Amino acid sequence: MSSGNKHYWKALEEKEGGPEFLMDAAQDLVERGPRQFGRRDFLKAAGFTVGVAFATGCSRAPLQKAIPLLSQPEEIVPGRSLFYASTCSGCNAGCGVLAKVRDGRPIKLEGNPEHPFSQGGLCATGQASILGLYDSHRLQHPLKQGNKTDWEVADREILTHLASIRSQHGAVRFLTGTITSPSVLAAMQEFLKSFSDSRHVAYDPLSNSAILDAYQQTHGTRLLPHFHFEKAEVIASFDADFLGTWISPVEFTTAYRAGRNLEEKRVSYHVQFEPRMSLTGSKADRRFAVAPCDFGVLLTHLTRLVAKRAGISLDWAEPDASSVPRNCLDELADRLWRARGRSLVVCGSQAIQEQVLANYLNHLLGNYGAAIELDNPSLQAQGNDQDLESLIAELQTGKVDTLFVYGVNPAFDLPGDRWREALSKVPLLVSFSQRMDETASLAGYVVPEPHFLQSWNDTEAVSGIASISQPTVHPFAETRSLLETLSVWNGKSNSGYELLRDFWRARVFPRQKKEPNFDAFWDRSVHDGYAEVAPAVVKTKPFDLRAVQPILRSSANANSLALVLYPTLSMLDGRNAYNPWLHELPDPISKVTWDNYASLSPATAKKLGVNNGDIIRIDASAKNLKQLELPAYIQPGQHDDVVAVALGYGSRLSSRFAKVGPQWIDALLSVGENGLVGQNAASYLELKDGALRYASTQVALSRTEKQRELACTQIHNTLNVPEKLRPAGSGPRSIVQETTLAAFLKDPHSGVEDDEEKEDLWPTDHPYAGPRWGMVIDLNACTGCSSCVIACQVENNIPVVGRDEVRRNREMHWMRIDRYYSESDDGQVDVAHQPLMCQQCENAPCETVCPVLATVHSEDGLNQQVYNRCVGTRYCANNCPYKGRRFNWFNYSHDDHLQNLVLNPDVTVRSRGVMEKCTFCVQRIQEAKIEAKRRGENVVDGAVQTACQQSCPAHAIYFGDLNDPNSRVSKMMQNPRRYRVLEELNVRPAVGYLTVVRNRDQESKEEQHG
Amino acid sequence: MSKRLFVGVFENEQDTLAAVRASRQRGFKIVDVYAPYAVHGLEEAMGLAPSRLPWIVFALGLLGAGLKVWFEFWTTAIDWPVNVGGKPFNSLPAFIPVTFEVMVLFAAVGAVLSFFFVCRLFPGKRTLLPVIGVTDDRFALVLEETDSRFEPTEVQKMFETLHAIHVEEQITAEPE
Amino acid sequence: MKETANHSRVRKYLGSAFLTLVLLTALAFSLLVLVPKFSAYALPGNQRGYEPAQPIAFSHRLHAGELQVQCLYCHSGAERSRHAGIPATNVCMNCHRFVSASLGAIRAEDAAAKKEGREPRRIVSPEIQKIYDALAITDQMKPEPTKESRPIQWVKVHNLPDFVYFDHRPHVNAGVACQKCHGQVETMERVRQVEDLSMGWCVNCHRAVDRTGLDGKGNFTAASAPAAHGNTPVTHRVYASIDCSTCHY
Amino acid sequence: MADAVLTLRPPLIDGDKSIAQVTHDVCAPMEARPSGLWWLALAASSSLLLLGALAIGYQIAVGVGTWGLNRTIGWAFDITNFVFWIGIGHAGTLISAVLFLFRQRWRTSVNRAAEAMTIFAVMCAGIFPIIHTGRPWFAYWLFPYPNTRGSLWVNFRSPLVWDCFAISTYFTVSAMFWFIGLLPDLATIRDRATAKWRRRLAGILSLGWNGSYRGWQRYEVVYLLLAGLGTPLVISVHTIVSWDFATSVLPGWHATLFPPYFVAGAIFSGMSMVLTLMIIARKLMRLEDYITLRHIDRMAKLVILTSCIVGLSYATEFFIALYSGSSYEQFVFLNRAMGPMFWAYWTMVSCNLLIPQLLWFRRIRAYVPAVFVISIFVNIGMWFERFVIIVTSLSRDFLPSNWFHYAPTRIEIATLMGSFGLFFTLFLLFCRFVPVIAVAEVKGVLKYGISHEEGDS
Repeated sequence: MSSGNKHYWKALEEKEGGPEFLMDAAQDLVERGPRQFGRRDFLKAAGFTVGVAFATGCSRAPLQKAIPLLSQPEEIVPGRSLFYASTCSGCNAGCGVLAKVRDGRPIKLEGNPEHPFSQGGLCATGQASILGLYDSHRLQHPLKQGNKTDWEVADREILTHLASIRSQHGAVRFLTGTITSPSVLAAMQEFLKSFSDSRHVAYDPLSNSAILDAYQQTHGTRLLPHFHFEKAEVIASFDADFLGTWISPVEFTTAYRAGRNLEEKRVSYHVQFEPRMSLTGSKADRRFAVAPCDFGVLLTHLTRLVAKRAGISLDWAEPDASSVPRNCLDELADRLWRARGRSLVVCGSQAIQEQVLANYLNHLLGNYGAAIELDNPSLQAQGNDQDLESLIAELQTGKVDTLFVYGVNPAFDLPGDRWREALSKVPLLVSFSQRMDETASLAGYVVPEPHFLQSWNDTEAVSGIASISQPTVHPFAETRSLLETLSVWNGKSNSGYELLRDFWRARVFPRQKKEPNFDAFWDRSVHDGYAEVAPAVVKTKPFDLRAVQPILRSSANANSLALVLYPTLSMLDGRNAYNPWLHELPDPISKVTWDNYASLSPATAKKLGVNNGDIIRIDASAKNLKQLELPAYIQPGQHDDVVAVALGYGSRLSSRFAKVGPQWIDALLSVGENGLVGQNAASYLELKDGALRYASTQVALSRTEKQRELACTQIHNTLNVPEKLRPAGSGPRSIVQETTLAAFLKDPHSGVEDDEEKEDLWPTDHPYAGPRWGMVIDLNACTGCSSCVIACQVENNIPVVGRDEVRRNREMHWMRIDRYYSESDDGQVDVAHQPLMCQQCENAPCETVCPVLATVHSEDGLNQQVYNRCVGTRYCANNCPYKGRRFNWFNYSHDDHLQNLVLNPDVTVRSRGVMEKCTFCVQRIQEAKIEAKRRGENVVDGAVQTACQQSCPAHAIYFGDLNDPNSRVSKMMQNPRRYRVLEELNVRPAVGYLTVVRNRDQESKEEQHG
Repeated sequence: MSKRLFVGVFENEQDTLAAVRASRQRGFKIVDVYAPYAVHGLEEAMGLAPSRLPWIVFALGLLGAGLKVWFEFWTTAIDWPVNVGGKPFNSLPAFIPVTFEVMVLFAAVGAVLSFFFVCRLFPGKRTLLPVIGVTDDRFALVLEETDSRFEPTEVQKMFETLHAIHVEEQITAEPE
Repeated sequence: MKETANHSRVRKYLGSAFLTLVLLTALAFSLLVLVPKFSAYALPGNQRGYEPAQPIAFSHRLHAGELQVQCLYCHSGAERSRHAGIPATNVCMNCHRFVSASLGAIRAEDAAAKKEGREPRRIVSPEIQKIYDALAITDQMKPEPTKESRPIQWVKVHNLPDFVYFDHRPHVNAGVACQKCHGQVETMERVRQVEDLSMGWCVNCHRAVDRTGLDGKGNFTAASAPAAHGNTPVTHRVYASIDCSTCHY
Repeated sequence: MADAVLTLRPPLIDGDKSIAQVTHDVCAPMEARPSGLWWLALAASSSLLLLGALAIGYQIAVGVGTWGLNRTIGWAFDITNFVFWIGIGHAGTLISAVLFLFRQRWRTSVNRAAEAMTIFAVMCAGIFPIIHTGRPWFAYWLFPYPNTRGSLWVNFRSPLVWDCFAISTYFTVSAMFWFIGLLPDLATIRDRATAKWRRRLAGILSLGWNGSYRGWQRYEVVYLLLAGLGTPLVISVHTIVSWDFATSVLPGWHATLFPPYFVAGAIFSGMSMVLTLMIIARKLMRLEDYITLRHIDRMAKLVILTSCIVGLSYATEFFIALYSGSSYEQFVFLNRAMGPMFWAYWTMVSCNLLIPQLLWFRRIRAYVPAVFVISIFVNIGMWFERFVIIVTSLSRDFLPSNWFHYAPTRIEIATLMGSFGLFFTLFLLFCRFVPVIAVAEVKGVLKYGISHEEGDS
């Protein structure tokens, strides 16, 4: 995927035969998907028996058509993939992507390695957003009162309505999520200007409004700073899940990993305070479970300690004791102070006072201008919850005449009933939603947007980095981008392409000096996908100490638990509820799929007497909210006074998944009693003192007699075998090998079990003389973010099997991430993430037992799996020590023809009854080999990137030729931290792992595991 | 050409054995003895040569084993050598089980077929019984008139003294 | 008694001779009929000899044979892509913008026109007319608003199973002649599948290449022999792997 | 029992039968109309068979997913049943071949039925390797045959290929052995048959056997040869079956002990199945004089013997695990005994090791109902032995993240029942249309036991 392959369309409009393109593609796919599928059904396959052989011997195969384009664009060669730079719209982070387009249809998104902050990484949501393009439930045309209409009608009627409002000076409100597109913002401003009473209200369902408000108080400007985790040597995070879902996870993961580079011996120290076990907490060097109500006091304590070291005396009264031991806080304060100017305090709280304290800490530590930048702030979250408060007031009084809703779903992601009733008061509600979500179903008009890969758009996620989204395929249906719609309503309708170009000529081009002429600038920007321009000037006042107020009392109240509502990295605020891949993606910590649940600490669960899967009733009758009944999940490392429930579930978009997966006599539905996947907990959100609160509700728990087995991909949680079954004198299994930084610095080899090559019984017949592919995975870098899992799923056409099949332990992911807990004597729960796929063993046990030679070794060291030869004895899987193989228990459905367009034509869609597994993306290896042959060169290091490696934001995966001593992977194989899983079996895996190194002083005690 | 046969029918194996021994002393030509089960000692009494079946079977067994071990070696090491689990192309030890099975198969099938062949047993063959009941509870000793020394009355007497329950004389026109 | 025996023997002899004769002729005849019949039979999936009718009676004999148009002129994908590709209609127009009928037909029209003393009409052969229809243009190469353009639906001749990945690039670039797999297309009026495209056919050719090189003359350099992977990287050699993952993934 | 040589020993066949009587007694049930009981049994077993057929049909049409398997546990009921039935089969060959070589004349009363049992059991066993594959319609790929793929052969290193050859050879040889033994009796039937169709049929099948002694002489030789070939064969077959597991890397499977352990287990289960069937048969068909208490007694003794061998193997497994020093190995066995599937393990131990010990008591051996019940227990226990070996080892192997549990589905259970249906249906038909006792051989031993030192040693 060299950048030489990247092309751009001057304009989609110039490209002839676009539609034929898609037709062609569709044809090809319709043939590929279903025809394979057909061949797989039993009757036809039975035709292979000898008897029928002669009957069919002389008959011809079904007629196949080959339909060329009428007129073929220069750069298009059927069968070759092109990469178009664009910008991801999976969330507001605005990461750069390359859309892989094959025969006219995008089939995969990959991170753009040249993008300034995402740097080639792409998260699970981003990877999976390609499926949204081929979502057959996406709206195909405008709706009026829920009925099909066309754009002329919709525009005419809306415009006449707006005209009347203008004349009556009615109130128009534009309710959106954070909009990072300058062109859209400009168009919207222009549109709103034409009304006497109009306002743009932006909110984020996963709100960070408190941070901006805090900066309003401390620095006089409402902004979201740009955090640089790579510059921080000490990171103190107060419930900020910055590796998982907070603001810009990919960017932060990349930076965080850069800050913990063992090869360069620079390793940041990361302390996490949080009520539940988050992805970020799982990577922390020191982690404290803190009840949400204690954060204020905790911050106050820390502030006092740091201030003391700064020689500042604060005349604050003595606050309550914090739940975190004093000496730990002292130690942290010391570390922070020692690393002042090179440290970072982040806070995910929605209490403005707490955010102010965090700012004060950073101020005391002199982190501004270092790890925190204010002058090119982040624009990734601009929501303002105060506006939201005033808006709902207006709505309830019926003051608003017209409400436009874009990019958010208030009827779902805000306290539902209240908002639904408020929205129903609006005379004209217009939604731009792509799908029939809760709000769209209330709207008078739905004027759907196309998928972001189908329209021109731009993004300025971080001030100074303007990036472009270019369409990679025609809209399949009558959809129209917001930019175009607004231009129509502003009375000068134009194509999105022209609009964007004009805007950039006028507003972006002037902000840079490099390119003298606009066309060159435009071409380069479209080619690269982004342009670095001068950031908009922001004026910040010096830190305002008056804003800082201590929080002395923790709002704890006995005999009730705090309900913590959190986003999962698959569902986020519910925007991904349409996406089966993300529903089936195991949660990185709990490994649960297809559900949200009430997670409890082991102690609390014990007290309630509930086990995993027992349904518990969450009761907040104090706030007269309706009860919530969810299955319990026991989560080590969670605070005892906390019950945590994921947001984003129970969306009506998930009703379609009732019958996903194979249907047979014992199959269960993938949805709950409500006909949806999970339940919506948003009604427990609180809009209080100007901020959406996620953890302020106190609830009572009671257990019901009901049960719901959770579809969990991993039921055993530690490397320790159960106590009573543990053989005398055996420790934890050395699957994940780890050590402490102290030990590592003494001896880089520490923690690695001895791994000399074992003797072979026979001289080997197999010299791997050409390239020999191998992989190294840095467990210390891996955060378990699971983007590799989805990347692998997209690349390799891995089917979705549905909740029931996952419950039966039959998920198909070739790449899984094993998660193991271990508890140190001070009660600290450690987590290790271990990505595991087929290990491509040199002495592969699976190969010896296959009777039909369906899995054998290639001369470049791959453990090949030949689907069409496999008869499905499953002997290989039984004999695989890593259980890296997956079996097609059924025909997994591929009957959604639109969705089939996402299938990768380079990978066979496997039939029922055959074994499948990871082969290091052999299709990419072959492509690279063939291309190299064509150019008469060798395959250079890095020319082959596996899908998992490509997407990894932490760059934890190295892949390449082990026979080339200079390749990165063979260098990594020499790394003293390298070990192999189950070395003692002498199956000789081609995958190496690098030990986990925790930034701690005390020597690692292996016995602590468990 | 026709033959003159004397059939002595007995009730139990002891009498049959005695009769056989007597007839051989007297030098009568014993055509065959018919019995409902394999009477022990008859072999010696009739002085039959031991069967040569074992040798045939042995040869076939060797053949089967040889063919199979060659086939396995040829397919896995010569015709299409494949790297299976890092094992050498010629994994001789792994070839032994199948070789053994095929050896047994060849030997066993060979034994049965050659048995049918030498005994001229085949479906639909017309059964020739000297007397009714030799497949139930009768034993029949069949003598053939060879030369003038052969004295029918003497045969008759001998049979009676050895308590044959019934003696009969048969002329057959079966071709030699 | 005796002569009846003789008689019967004679009759038997005759009868048997007659019978033998009958049987022999019958056998010969049936062989004559059956052998070609059975050899015509193929295992399922074997489409050797498939020769479908095409929407346009395009003659490879004329274009590739007489007119010597190179294969890659139309099937340019073969060098650059997995698929050789069916040329886009505008490729046909490179010539047929000017050539609208056979030379003979045009000459005849000219002669007729001269005789009648009028401007020769433009002659468009019905087959070439189909190209213009596909592009919705007139024989004067002007767009024809009344018609709508629609691509030509050729019938695919060489179909591989879905689980096999064949890539033209390495073959064409290694110098494998198109004819090696597609037969003497330049002599075919209508394209026919001449090889059975079975796995054995592929594998055995790959084996041959590894043994004796592409031209089969055994002049295989040591460097390209599979034995010597080490000093020459896989990607360099004319080396046809018979790994499963060469075609199956 | 060396002393037995001198003592006057009881006859092998009770009731001092005449040769003609033997013929009559054995053929009577075939010539009489079948009893209502027989019809009842047939109805029951064939309906089981139908159920199984439906289950298998559904599974083949929909997918192996209709079984309770998962990505951790790839084999469960399917291979358990396979090994179980193969094991059952072994007693037949043992009785007819091994005991023949050891000159155990008492075998003559039971070998016919035992051999039939072998053949039917192998049929039942043969079903499972085929239907357990994901694509049964391609199961024939396991045999090496020239093909258009280049030719692509099979992997002769895979125990599954060994299985193919072992099972098919075993079936062929047992079938031939059975037919050879049947040959003289078919002739007998032919010659005493009154019904025309029976005479015709028996006539074709008996290949014109006429009891000529020249025939008998070669017959004896062939029988001996087949016995001689069958004995190593029967051992090789279950050895190979055990290699399915022993050649793997999985703790709990990867054990050199397996071949003897499995062979003993096979004989154990087979013997008890023979007991089960014989006890039913002698009652149903009034053959008490032929299948005497002494026969039951001897088979019971064999059951104790094999039970002890199997018990020893259980112990050895634990010792080896302990001795190996591999914590994975040790864990697997602790997990068997005390893990989530402990119940299966202890069912196995009590059925295979504890309960059979009762047979040490002569009184119990002499009390037919007790022997019958014990034999049933052993059958259950031996099924569980295979289940324990296969499922518990798979369910918790190297990586704890893969650990999972297993529960069978209705389809699997129906399939198991179906295989029993097939077995008993075939056996009932056999009782009806074929002499259950080797007439010719019994006639041969009628006189034995009166005062001969031949007989069992």
